[in-house]
Amino acid sequence: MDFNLTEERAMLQDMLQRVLAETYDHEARRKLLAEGKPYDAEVMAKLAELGVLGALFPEEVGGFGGAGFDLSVVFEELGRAGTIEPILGNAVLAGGLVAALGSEDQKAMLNEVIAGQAILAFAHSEPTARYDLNQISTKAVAEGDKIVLTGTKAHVLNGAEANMLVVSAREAGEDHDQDGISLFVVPADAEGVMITGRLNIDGTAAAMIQLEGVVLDTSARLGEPGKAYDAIETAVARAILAVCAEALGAMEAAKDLTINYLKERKQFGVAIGKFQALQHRMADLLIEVEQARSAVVNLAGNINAPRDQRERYVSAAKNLVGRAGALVAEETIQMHGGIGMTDEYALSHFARRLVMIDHLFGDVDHHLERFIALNAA
Amino acid sequence: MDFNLTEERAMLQDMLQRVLAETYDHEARRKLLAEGKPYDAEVMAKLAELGVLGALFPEEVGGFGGAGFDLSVVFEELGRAGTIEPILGNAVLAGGLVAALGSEDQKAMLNEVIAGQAILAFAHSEPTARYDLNQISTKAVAEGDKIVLTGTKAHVLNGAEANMLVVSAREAGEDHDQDGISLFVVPADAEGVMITGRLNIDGTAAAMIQLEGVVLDTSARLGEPGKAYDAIETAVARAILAVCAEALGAMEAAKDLTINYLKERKQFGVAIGKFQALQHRMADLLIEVEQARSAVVNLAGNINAPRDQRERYVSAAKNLVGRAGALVAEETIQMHGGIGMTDEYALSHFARRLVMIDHLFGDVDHHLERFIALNAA
Amino acid sequence: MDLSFTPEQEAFRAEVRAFMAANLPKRISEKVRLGKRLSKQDSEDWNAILNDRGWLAANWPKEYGGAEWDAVQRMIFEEEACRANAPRLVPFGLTMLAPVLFAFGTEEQRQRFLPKVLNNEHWWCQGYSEPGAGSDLAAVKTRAVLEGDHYVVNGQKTWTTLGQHANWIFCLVRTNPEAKKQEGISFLLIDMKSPGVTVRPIVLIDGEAEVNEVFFDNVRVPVENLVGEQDKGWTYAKYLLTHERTNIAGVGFSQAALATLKTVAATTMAGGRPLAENPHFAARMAQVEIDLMAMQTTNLRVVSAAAKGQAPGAESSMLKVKGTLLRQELTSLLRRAAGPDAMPFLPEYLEGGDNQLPNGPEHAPSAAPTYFNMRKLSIFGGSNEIQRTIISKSILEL
Amino acid sequence: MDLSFTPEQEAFRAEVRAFMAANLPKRISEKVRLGKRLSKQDSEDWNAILNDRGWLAANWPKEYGGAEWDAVQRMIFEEEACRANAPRLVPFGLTMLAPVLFAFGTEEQRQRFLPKVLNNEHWWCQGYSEPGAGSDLAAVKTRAVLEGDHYVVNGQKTWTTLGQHANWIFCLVRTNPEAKKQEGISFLLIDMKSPGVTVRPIVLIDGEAEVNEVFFDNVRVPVENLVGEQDKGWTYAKYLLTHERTNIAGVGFSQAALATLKTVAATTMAGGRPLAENPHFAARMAQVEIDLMAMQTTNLRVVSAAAKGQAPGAESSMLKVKGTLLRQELTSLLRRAAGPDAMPFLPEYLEGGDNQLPNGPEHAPSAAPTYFNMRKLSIFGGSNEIQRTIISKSILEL
Repeated sequence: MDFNLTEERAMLQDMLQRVLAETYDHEARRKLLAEGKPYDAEVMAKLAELGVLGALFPEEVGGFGGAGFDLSVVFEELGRAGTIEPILGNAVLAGGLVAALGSEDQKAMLNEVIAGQAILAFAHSEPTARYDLNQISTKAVAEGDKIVLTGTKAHVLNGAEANMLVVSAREAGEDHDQDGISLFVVPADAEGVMITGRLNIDGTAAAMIQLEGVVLDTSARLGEPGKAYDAIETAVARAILAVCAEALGAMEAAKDLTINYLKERKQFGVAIGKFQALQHRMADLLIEVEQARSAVVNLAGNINAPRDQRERYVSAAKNLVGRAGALVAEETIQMHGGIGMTDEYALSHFARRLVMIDHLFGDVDHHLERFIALNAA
Repeated sequence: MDFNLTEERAMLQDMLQRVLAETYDHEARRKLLAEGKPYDAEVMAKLAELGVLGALFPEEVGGFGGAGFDLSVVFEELGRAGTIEPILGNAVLAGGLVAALGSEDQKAMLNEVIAGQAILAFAHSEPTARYDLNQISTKAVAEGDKIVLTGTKAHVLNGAEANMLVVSAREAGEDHDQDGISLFVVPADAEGVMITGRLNIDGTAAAMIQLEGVVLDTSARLGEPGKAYDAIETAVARAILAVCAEALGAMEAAKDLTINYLKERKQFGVAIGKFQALQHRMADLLIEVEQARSAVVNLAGNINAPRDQRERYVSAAKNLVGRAGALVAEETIQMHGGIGMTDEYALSHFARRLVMIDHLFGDVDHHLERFIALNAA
Repeated sequence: MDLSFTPEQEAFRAEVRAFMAANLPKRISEKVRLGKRLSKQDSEDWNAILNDRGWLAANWPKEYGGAEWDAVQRMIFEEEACRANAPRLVPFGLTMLAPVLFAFGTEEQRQRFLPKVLNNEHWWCQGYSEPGAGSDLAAVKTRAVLEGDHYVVNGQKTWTTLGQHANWIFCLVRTNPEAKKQEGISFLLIDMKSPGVTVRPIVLIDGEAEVNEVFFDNVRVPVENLVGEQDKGWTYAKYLLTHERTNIAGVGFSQAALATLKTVAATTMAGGRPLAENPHFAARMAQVEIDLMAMQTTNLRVVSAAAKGQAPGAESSMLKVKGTLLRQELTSLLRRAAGPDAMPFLPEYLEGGDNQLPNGPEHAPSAAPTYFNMRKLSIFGGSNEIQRTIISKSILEL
Repeated sequence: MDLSFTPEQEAFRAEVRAFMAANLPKRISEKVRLGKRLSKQDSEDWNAILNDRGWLAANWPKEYGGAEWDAVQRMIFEEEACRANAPRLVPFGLTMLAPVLFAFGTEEQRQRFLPKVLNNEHWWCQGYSEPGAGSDLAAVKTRAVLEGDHYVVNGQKTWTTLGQHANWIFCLVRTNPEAKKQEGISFLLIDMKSPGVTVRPIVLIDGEAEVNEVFFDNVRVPVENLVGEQDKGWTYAKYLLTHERTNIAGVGFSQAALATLKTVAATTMAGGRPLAENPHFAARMAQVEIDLMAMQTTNLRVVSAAAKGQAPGAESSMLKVKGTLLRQELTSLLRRAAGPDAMPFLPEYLEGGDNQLPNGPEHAPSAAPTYFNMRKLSIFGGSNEIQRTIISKSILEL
């Protein structure tokens, strides 16, 4: 048992934390978003240069990491800085699926991803699927030696910024079947692909993607026909680890802002941190942040465990982090008062992201119910 | 709309509050219980004399009340004083059923109940029924012109102290059917009735009652054969109003003890009520006590409403009062520290009663689920 | 003890309900129902409709054009207005300035200002808070110096809600810097078109500029715009904070939000069944409903005591704390009900300019912004921490 | 970062588990499993069994008969002991007095007292709290006056856990009434058979006399029973409060309680199905389990840092607060699972004297008493309020 990071990961974390603290600018992000821009290409290049993308992939596809604790270290720091650059959908979801299922030819595209020169997107969830991974109505129909995709995908992370899409579609079975789902690699500019991008309230970007008779070669398929579900669940497990770690970083940032505020802000002549009611609520908040850290550690350490064990930790972490995230968002705003609600103060960004992470990949209730079902199984 | 009590009820409440504060003694109750005695006959006589029992019955059976706000006024004061005398099972449940369903002959027994000279008990719940009113396995079988009862009843309030039992038994149908349940009036000393009494942790008394071939005349039946369920549900609704009001009184008492303690107790040189963390928690507690009062008012005002409306308020009140009661019990003990946990300090009695009321007639979860079902119906 | 309304009150409720059905423009109620943002014009239109009926100023005496309703009537009106998805009335002129003018203003001031509140000529905003003061409202730094028949005002106000629409502001200003904090404050009415007044919008966490900073740079204010006596303004400000707060619990808002939530939960599919049938979500909804049923009565008990002249003390603080927690919980549940569809930020849709819904159900785009916006409920108007202190102090007397 | 135990640690766990299976008397483990009360004999029997194996004093050096385990070994032992329903070891001699004697006592004192802790000859209790002092432990009023080679002790201690079984008590006494509160306190070992010592049991909310008042009336204590220096006792007391608290989170207890709860919920019928399938109850159980999974790692993180010599500061306060809340929530759920069967108060059953169960399932009679008894977790040992203050002060540095 060892709760210290390896030397390499500790160095990566320290370096990321330091460089992002020095160079990543909340006000710059705010201006960017006000102009409707989904991310900063220079920041993205910098992140790639720092090894953020490489750390998410194993050596065999050109990275230098890819393990659970690589994801948790990287995303905790991204969360602490509050970046909005396309990493999650690009490298963890789409990139992770290409790394897991891709042919050698397909895997080659990851070099550009790792270099920050190409962006992938994972077009999976459908408009009414909510948090169900198996509700896929998009059809993949064989026509001669071609495959034709038809359907609609919602909330595709950085879908409008991607060069290449990893698209799930059904080759067999009914709407909620796990069997019969396949993945395809589709260029974003392929004929029949219509992408409508927009910003999310937390500053991340997503798109609705309509596929209207998109014609593909069979070589566009990622892995075996109809057998993609397990890989999708695994990729989403890794994405949940990533957003839980990101939330942890955001909690740490929100906590630090609040600690400073409580020390510096004076009311009725004294620092408000002297008020015992706030002190005790701050203590409860700190406890929950430590619990969130433990939940992230647990999930990172079990991300390669057998499916049932892994998924128990997935749902436990997402539930606990969802609760802790809402508590931290709400309490840190409350302790700040009005200033905490202003867009120009960085806390509002962390609060929005913390709350919106609960809407990614299943919220507190979804994962509570899932945890109960996994326990009963 | 009027939130003032009628003059009569206000006088009854003031008088009860004053007399009980002056005469009812926590230490005396503690000694009584330490000797294993279930109640104090003198206190019971006094309560009858004060009109506590009469207030629970309508004029037509010799009382002078019986409405929802009569019950709430009386039980709030009993709760505030912390009495353990046999009123609930005796007058509200068994007595209420006799008043509702009894023949003139049967109703005559209520005179003695109102005078405090006889005690009734309602033998209904069975060992594994938990909070389900319809799970009745006790059989009532006709044999010639007699009826024979066989079965076991659990948690019969003051079952060992009663002169007369109102016993539910099934004349038709299956275990969970509402139809087929009848009520019978059975002398406690009838042949085949075996009563095992004991104290509850909150100082109230209950009994297990085994009925082994108890032979009755058909005149022992209360109301029509097999049609008692609605009356039972109504009586339990009134009992829930009574315990909610009792809990409200206990919350008020626990609150008052705690307010005094916070003002008088000094730690680190200052009254602990000066500590803001305790102040704010006390404020939250006071809010919930007001909410509990409103829930009791709502239920008292709807106790004669049509069944679906009434039961919605029943479950809403029991759920809210259950939550508020646990909060008050736990928080007032915590604010007191060790002294709050001692048996000799009255708070422990109120805390035990508050928590145990959640175990009577359905707990917080039971009534939450029931409220959802009633809403959906 | 009687929970039913009198026949007169029931008739009044029916009258209000019928009025809403006949007169509230669908264009406006749909915006409210969907949590969209109201324009200045929307508010003014609704004000005019109510004023035509004599119902705009619920709490004013009839001689000034008010409805002169009692507390229960006002509560019934609030409930029905919320149920009909009527816009919340902007309170600054109607229920904040006016009571101060009735209690402390001159008849000349009443005649000069109150009709213009009713006819939309004046849109008032509130100049209480200052940067760095937070809940310590008496920490007023904005200075007003009497020079002849004018006060010259310098300083800054903040958190000025809807100040971007306003043409008048009532302000706390410091007229005597030597006096103790609560003394030396005056209550001044300032025309925002005066030279030296600047308004800067503050974008909030929900992406909307609902509040503002207001700067005063040598603004000249005629002495006749002073309310009451110079240096006694804190008394008038406190009067506002402790009176005229009949709807502090927001029960009507919560009831309307609960009704919306139930509809949404019944029509949103989650895991193959309506969200309303998910036991965890159903439990959260039921818990709020149970609390709200009690809250309605808690509110009525306080309103009814206030109507009998018993001054609400800690009770109104209790209503504020619990009422805001319930409202916030409801916005949280609405946000969660929207699922992934709560994520997109669609300002054009929220502004009502573009009714084309990009994706997801119609209620979803406002769910997250409303949730974030409503964090203010526990901060503004005396934070819940301040309220808890008031409650405990009143009981503990320490 | 590696969540797995070393092979040596896994082997140790297996060894402990096998030992428990072979040596823990069923008579005792059944009492623990059912939440019944343990007799003095039960504790002494189990002490003797552990001492035979050399495992009674986990944290003592081997030369004094201890096991000299590291923090992880101790945690593993705790977990396995809880899982096997072994009794909690009474801590006063083993983990409270002994560390003070190792750090501040004389070798003569160690040789005189420690063997008798191991062989059950001495049952120690703790004389810290005094009436009216509460969490302010330094408010010591019990006086000790040196007269020749004896201290003469007068005063009163309270909340003395299991003092009714004890024959020795370690006490904080005031030896210098002129000094500041934290100074002038001494740490004295007192033979409870001395003339002038009286023990009065205090019945608690669960009906059990688990704690006591201890009165000292001119009790003569030889000077050789002073630990360390006179007037420096507060240092030694604080040492105890900040060290040797490896099991403050009570993770093992919570895990065992969760296992019991799951069994109970699976076998209790409620509304026609097992309680475990009631979604509301299942949600409460799952929430505790999820929190406990994280708590286990939070605990290990602190233990592991402590094992590396990093002194736990605010972390152990965090473990105390969250750990006690989880344990209390588990007792609350067990109580609720028992339904109406939680009501009967059956002291004879709880004392183990009468194994005839009047009615209801075997776990039910202890459910409510345990729930009430465990309220102490957030009060004793530094109340959760004190812990929250420690946590926030360490972060806010105010």
